[in-house]
Amino acid sequence: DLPKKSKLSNPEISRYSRQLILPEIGIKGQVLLSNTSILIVGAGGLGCPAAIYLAAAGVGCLGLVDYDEVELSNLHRQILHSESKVNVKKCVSAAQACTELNSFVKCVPYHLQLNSSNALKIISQYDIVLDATDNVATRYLLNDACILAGKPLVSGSALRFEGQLTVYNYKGGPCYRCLYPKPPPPETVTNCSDGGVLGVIPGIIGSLQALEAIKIATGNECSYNQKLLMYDGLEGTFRTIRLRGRQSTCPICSDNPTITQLIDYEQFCGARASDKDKSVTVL
Amino acid sequence: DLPKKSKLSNPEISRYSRQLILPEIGIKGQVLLSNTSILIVGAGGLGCPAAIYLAAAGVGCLGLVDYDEVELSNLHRQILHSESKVNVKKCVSAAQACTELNSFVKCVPYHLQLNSSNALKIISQYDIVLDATDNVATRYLLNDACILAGKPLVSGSALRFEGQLTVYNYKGGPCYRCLYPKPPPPETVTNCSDGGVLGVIPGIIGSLQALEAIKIATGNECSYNQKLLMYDGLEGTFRTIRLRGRQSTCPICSDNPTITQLIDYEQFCGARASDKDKSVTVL
Amino acid sequence: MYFSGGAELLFDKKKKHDVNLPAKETPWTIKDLLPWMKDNMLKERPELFIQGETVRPGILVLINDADWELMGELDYSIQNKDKIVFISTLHGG
Amino acid sequence: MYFSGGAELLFDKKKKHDVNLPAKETPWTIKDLLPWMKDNMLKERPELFIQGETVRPGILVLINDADWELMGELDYSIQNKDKIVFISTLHGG
Ligand SMILES: [Zn+2]
Ligand SMILES: [Zn+2]
Repeated sequence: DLPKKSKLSNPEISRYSRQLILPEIGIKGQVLLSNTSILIVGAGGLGCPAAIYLAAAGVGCLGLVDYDEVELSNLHRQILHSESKVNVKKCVSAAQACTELNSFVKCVPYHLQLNSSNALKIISQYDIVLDATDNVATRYLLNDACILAGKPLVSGSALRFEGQLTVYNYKGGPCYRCLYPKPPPPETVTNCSDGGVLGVIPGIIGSLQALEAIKIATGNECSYNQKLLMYDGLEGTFRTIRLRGRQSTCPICSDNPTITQLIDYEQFCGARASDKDKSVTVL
Repeated sequence: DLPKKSKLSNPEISRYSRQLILPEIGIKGQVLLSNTSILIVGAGGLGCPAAIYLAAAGVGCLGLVDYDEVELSNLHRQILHSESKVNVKKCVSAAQACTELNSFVKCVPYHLQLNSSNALKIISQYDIVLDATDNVATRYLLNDACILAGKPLVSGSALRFEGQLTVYNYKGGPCYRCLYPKPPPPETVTNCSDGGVLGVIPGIIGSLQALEAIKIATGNECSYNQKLLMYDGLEGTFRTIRLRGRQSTCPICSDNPTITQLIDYEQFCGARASDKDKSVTVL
Repeated sequence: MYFSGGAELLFDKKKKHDVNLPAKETPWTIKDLLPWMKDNMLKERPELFIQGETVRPGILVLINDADWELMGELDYSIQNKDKIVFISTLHGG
Repeated sequence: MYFSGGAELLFDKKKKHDVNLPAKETPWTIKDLLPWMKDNMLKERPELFIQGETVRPGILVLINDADWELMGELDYSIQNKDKIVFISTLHGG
């Protein structure tokens, strides 16, 4: 746990001066940010821009979860890593880049695969969670863990030229299971390895995730609660969709949940919690 | 001038594999990218994300113009620099970060203020120009130089929680002067030093500038030709505006231009080509 | 009609489709629309789009930029010029 | 009516304004609207918004998401429910 601050030091005031003069942030918002812990799950295409902009903005603590190591084929979109970091743990590489930009931020790398035994323990130490993962099983796991731990989940995803963004479990809004009670058939799920992705698309979505987290942390209204942003980078269209509210039938976030602890998500989804299994995919 | 490539090496194929499988890019698009030179004017809040995503995507040559040195108060938004780079030339710091990510890209730093005597010589060596500057005088200069040199200009801007994006001088579309024949009164111009800016806002706009440049370079349609994207990050709204076409009365891009060489832009705008002069500003 | 997130790959890889539904005595509902799409628009592997009488898990249906859950889901009566969107949820990062 | 890019700072710092124009014998044009805004909405320093009979350089007027140049500029006749936006161009980075 971070020791709570109540004011900013002179070096902080000078560093953050350009955002301190924004009335929507101000000293109060900056102090709130510096007392906020944010967990980013996935230090890849979405996690890299989200992490660096949250570090730049001055959050107190940034947790970075990734079990993977940097590969050359990541560098077209995972901009916190570099050629000299190939084979280095992604969480360590990203944490180092964030610390180099802003040493006021406490960066905590977690070199592990988030699973049903470790998720709650980690998540409960943070105020806001960012879903920057790349597979369905981990998305259900993160959703359920955020419901059980009572944390808002800023969820982003990207594929090809498209991106999506929503905030789950915030101020009475829906959760991932409210929208998707059943997992998609594994043969309909396309990951970035198979479907491809233009690197800057997760760059845009990850940056938007950072912005939503900053707005939540500073007491501003968040824009995508019970709303979904659909972005098509090829057409240059941004569409905001009104989503259903929290569902009374939801197995995890309703008043009478049937799921009260984390389950086996790979079994539930019939798919591995990784984007690396090259199963036959179509969509 | 870059030696023109006609195919990709094996390390390039492996590095860009995730975007090569996109039908809109493919080997053909990647070869086009690697033969494209892009000039980014301004290595600040917009230029940093634009540069790193263009480097990641594999453009052939990336020119980076900035006369300034890194300051601590830049680091809340200029994410290619770092604490150890304070006082280093921004163009050098950004070029170094891009080279570390992708050594296939030839990065050329220009430590100078773009002006009427040097602009055409530099711009004529590039295929696409990104306006990532922070002041009105340089925006008019860049516009005029791109018209005279016949280059598309991907223009981004950001202030407070808002951003704007347009492509000028492309496929018969308008130029900056078609939209804004007269410069704004200096007392109505707010820069980031005075008005403030949340760091991730130029992050989003700069990333979108990189995407437009990639689409132009790869022969895909660009989305903001004769259109303006208005982004409000506080409200989470993206609005696309249809703009006027090229104006027959435009002093620089019409068939009978009255301006045929670069002028004195500080005098034309009544303002310095820098965001550092702390004149009284209101809007 | 508009497809995105990959759902367009089942429909000639085209995102935008202008569709004129044939005249019918009772109003067209989404419940009627889905089998009609299966017969008239889907060329192959309909199970990747429709399962039973509804869309497969992981596809979200939007009616005029609102989640169909807000509009009555399968029972929604389609109006002239309605914009119906089928998006496949993305999971990559 | 909607203000952005900083133009809202002259109008009570509010971006969105619902405006009912008083009845008038001839149709309201933008040319009529600007002086009406100056008298009824602008509290101070009108020269930062209006110069002569038009908006000051650096403000773009949009009518239903289109540049007013496409709509007839000052001569455009305002319709009921038109969405008129005044944006101040941003120059920062
Ligand atoms: Zn739920
Ligand atoms: Zn022009």
